[in-house]
Amino acid sequence: MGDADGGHPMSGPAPTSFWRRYVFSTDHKVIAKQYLFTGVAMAFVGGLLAYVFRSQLAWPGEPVPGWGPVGLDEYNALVTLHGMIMVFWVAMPVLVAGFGNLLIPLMVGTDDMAFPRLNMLSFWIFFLSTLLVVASFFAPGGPPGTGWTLYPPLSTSGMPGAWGVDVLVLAVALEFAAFLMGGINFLTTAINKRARGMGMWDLPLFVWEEIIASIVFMLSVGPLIAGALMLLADRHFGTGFYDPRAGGDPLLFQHLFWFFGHPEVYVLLLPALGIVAEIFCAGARKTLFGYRTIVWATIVAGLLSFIVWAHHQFVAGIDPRLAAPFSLTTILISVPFSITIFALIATLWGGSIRFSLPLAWAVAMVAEFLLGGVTGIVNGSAAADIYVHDSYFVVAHFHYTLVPIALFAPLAGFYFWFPKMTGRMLDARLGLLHLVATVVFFNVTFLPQFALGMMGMHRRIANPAAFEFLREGMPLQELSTVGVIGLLVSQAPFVVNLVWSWLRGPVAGANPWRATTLDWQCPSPPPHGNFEREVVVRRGPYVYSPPGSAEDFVPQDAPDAERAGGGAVPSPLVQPAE
Amino acid sequence: MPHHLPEVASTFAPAIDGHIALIYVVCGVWLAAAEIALFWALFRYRRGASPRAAWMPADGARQAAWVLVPAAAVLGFDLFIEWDSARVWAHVKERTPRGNVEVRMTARQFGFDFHYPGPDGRLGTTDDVASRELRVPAGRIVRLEMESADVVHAFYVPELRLKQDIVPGRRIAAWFEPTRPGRYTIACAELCGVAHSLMQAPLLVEPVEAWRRWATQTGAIR
Amino acid sequence: MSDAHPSDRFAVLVWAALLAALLGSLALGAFVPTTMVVVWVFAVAVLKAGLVLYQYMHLKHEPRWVRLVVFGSLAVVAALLAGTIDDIVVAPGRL
Amino acid sequence: MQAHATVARESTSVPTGRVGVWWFLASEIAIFGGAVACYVLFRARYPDWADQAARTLGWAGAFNTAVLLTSSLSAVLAHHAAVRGEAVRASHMLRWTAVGGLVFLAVKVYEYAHEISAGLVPAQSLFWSFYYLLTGLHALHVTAGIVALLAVAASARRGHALGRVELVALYWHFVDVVWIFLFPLLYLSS
Repeated sequence: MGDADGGHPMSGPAPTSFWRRYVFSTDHKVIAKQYLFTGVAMAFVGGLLAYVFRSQLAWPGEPVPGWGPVGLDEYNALVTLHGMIMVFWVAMPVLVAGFGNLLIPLMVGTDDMAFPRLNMLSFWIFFLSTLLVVASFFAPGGPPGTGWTLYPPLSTSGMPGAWGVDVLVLAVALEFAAFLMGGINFLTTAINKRARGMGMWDLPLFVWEEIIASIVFMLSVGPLIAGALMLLADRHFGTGFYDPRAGGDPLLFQHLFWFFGHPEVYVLLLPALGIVAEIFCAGARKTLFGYRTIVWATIVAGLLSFIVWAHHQFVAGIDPRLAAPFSLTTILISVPFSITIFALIATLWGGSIRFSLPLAWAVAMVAEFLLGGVTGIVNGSAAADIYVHDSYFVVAHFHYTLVPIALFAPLAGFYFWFPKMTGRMLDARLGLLHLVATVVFFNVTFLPQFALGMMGMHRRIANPAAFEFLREGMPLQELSTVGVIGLLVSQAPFVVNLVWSWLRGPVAGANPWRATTLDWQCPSPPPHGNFEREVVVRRGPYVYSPPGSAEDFVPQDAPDAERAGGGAVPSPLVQPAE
Repeated sequence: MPHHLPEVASTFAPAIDGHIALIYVVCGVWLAAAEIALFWALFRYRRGASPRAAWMPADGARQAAWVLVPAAAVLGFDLFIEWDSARVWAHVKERTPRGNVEVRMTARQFGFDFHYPGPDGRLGTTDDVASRELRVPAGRIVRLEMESADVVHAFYVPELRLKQDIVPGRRIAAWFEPTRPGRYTIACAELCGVAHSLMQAPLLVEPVEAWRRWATQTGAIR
Repeated sequence: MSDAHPSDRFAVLVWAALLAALLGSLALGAFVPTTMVVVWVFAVAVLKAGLVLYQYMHLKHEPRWVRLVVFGSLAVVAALLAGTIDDIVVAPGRL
Repeated sequence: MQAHATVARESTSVPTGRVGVWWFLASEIAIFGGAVACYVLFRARYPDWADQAARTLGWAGAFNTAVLLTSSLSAVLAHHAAVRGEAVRASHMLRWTAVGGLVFLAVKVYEYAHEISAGLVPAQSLFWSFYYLLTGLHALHVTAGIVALLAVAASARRGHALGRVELVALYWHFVDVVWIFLFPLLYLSS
C-alpha cells in the first residue's frame, strides 16, 4: 500500500494568522496551553465553590461574604459542582490533556500528534463542555443537587432542578468525547510516531503513564456513556432503567458509575507519578530506579483497577457477599502503587540531589500522597468501611490523594516545564512562598476532616450543628474553613510569578535542568515542528552520571562520539535494535 | 488509637474500632518508614554530601528486589488486614440473626417511619404500631428490615458504628445489639435531596424492663 | 502489504459462509429456545463475528498487540458483567 | 523559523491511521459492550421477556442482518480495489456499501413505525426501553457510517487518500459485528 498517503504529511508550514496560531491551532503545544489555562481557571471556580460551602459548614446560616446565605438546595449544588469541576474540568485537562499534549510529542521526538485536527477538535469540544458545566449553574429549575455521583432515583426524579442534571450530564458526555479523542491521539502518537531508534522501553516513564492512563480511561468510560444515555432516557422518555417500579435497578447505575469512577482516579494518578519520576531523576542526577519494574507494576495496577470498583458500595445495598472479593482486590491494588512509590524514593537514594522548586513540589506530592494512600486502606477494608463510608474520613482521604495528584504534581510539572513552554524561568522566592503556604494550608484544611470523619460526620450535610453528635466538632469546622481560605489566598504568589516571569523572567536555555529526555533537546519554546534535525535515539531515557563521563547526564539522542573520553556510553537499558 | 471516635454503644462497635486500630498501627508504621526514607534520602544524598550520583545500570533482578521485597511485605500485611476485615464484616453484615425485637423501617424523603409488630407479634399486619422514634431494649438483638419509599437513603448511628444504605426496590436487613441505654441520633448518610441535611430520627435505648413496660402498654409487641 | 490481501473471490466465499450461518441461526430460532438452542445461536453469532473480524478486518494479519486491544476491551466488559451479575440478576432482598 | 520536517515515521508495522481506528473501535466496544451487558443482565433477571421479544419483527431483523453482511462484502471489495489502486472501483464499491446502510435504516424505520403504532414505545416496558436504546444507538452509528462512506467515496474517486477506504471499511465492519450480536439478542430469543 503506498506509504505516501498512509503516513501523515509532516506538519505543514507554520500558521501565520492570529486565529490559526493561537485559537484554532493544531499545534500540540498551543492545545496544551489551552487545556492548562482552562484547567487553572476552572480550579479557581472549584476553589471558590469550596470556600462558599466550607464557610456555610463553619458558620451555618451566616451569609457568606461574597455569596450571601447558602440555602439547603444551594449547598447540594455547590458540593455537586465542586466535585464535578475539580475532577473533570481541573484534574483531567491539566494532568492528562495539558501535560500529555505538551510532552508526548516532544518526549518521543516528533513534530506533532498523530491526528492534529482531531487534537484541535478535542479541545474545542472540551471547551464547549466547560461552558455547559458553568451553564448548569443557571439551568432552569436550579443547578443539579445530586452529588457528583448522580445516583438515581434522585437524579432521575424531577426534584433537584428540572434541567440542571441534563445540562451537567451533557457536559460530562462532551468531556468524555473530548478525552476519547485525546486518548486516541496520545496512544497513536506514542505507538507510531516515536523517533528512529526509540523502542517502547526507551520511552520516558511519563509517556508510559499517559499511555496506560489513556487505555484505562478509554475502556472504563464506555459503560458509563451507556449508563448516561440510560439516565437521560429515564429522565425524558419515561423508560425505567433505574426505576424499581418499572423493573429497573438503581444499583445498576452505581455499578456503571463506579466501574468508571475508580479507574478514573488512577487515570489521574498515573500522569502525576510520571511527572514526579521525571523531576526526581533530573533533581537527583540519577537513573530512574527499576524503570521496567515500575512500568510492569503500573500495567498490573491498570488491569486491577477494573475489578476494584465496588469498594465504593460495600454498605450501599449490594449483596454483602460481594464485599469480600472487592475488598481483597482493593487492598491488592495498593501493592503495585507501593512498588512505584518505593522505586521513586529509591531513585533519590544514592543520588546527588540539587534543591529546586520542581523537586520540592514533587517531594511534597509524594509526602502528602503517602498519607492519602495509607488512609485508603481504611476505606478499602470492608469492616472499617461500615463506619467510615460516606463520612468526612473518606472526604479527607480522597483530598489527601487528589490534591497532591491534581495540585502538587501539576505545579511541580509547571515549575519544571514552564522554561520549556515559555523560554523563561519562574522566580524561586515567590515559588518557595507559594509552596510553603500551599502545603501548610492544605494540611490545615484536611487534617481536621480526618478527625471530623472519625467523630462520625457524614457527607453532604449543610449544617453539622443540627446533629447533636457533631456539635463539639464545630471548632474543627472553622479550622478547616480557615485552611481553605488560606489555600486559595496562597495561590496568589503563583499567579503573580506566572504573569511576571512569562513577560520578564530570566531567559532559560534549551535545557535549564540539564535533563536527558528529548523534550529538553529542542529549543525553548520549541518552534512549530519541534526538532530542527532528525532525532535518532541511542539510549534509554535516564542516563545520569554514567561512570567515566565528565557531564553528569547524556541526552537520549546524543551521538555516541560526543561523550568526553570516547567509547559508547554503557546504556543502562536495552540498546534499541534498529 | 483511632482518634475522636464516639462512645461505644453496640456489641460489634469494639470489633470495628479494633479493626480500624489495627489498620492505623500497620499503616502508621509503613507511613513513617516511607516518609523517613524519603526525607532521609533528601538530606543524606544532598549535593553537598554526594557530589556524584551512583550509577545503577539496567534493572536486573537484584535491583528490582530492593523494591519487590518491601512490596511483598506490604502485600503480606495487606492480606492480614484483609483477613481481619473479612472476619468482622462476616460478623456484622453477612448474617442478620433473628432479633429479639423485629422492627420494619421505611425511609422516605426526609424522615424515618418505624413499624413495630403490634399485638399479633407479626410484621406487615394491620395492627402494626407505627412510630417516628426507634425505641429498643439494651442487651437484646434488634433486627431492622429497611425499605425506601423514593430515593436512596441510609440508616446511620455513629455510636452503634452501623451504616447501611437503603435502595428503593429492595428490603435490606441490618441488626445491632445496643449495650448502653441512652438517647442517640439516627441520621441519613446518603444524599437524598434538598433536606438531606435535616433528615434524622431519635434512637432511644432503654433497660429491658422499662422497654417491655412501654412496649406492652402501647401494644408495640405481643 | 498487497500480497496479504486475499482476492475478491475469497471475500465472496466468506460472505456466502456468513449468509449460511445466518440461515443456520434462523433455523435454530424456529426451535423452542432451550438453553442448548440459545447456546448454539450465540455460537453461530460468535462464528460470524470471528469471520468478519479475522477475514474482513484482517485481524489475522495484524500484530499481536492489536488483537490484545480488541480482546482486552471485551475482557473489560466481561469484568463488568462478572461483578454485577449477583446484584442485578440474583438481586437478593429484591421486592 | 521553519523546523526541518522529519520524515513521516511509523514505528510499528501498522499504519498510523489504522492504529487510531483500532483504538477507536476498542472504545466503541466498551460503549456497546456496556449497553449490551446491562441488557443481558436484565434478560437473565426477567426470563419472561422472551414473549415480549417475540413481538419484534424477526424477518426484518434477519433481512437487515443479510443487508449488513452484504454491505460488509462491498466494503471489503472497496478496500481491495483501493489496495490495487483502482480509485473509481473503490469509490463505486463504497457507494454500494452506503446504499446497504440506507436500506438497513429504511427497514429499521419501518420496524419502528410498526412497533410504535402497536404501542410498543420505549416507556412501554423495560425490554422495549433496551430495544430502542440498543437499536437506536446502533442506527446512529450506521448513519454516521453512511456519511463517512460517502465522504471517503467522494475523495477516493479523485484518487485522493485511498488509505482512508480501509479505515472507513474497518469502522463499517465493526458496525456489522455489533448487529451480528444485537440480532440474536433482541430478535431470536422469542
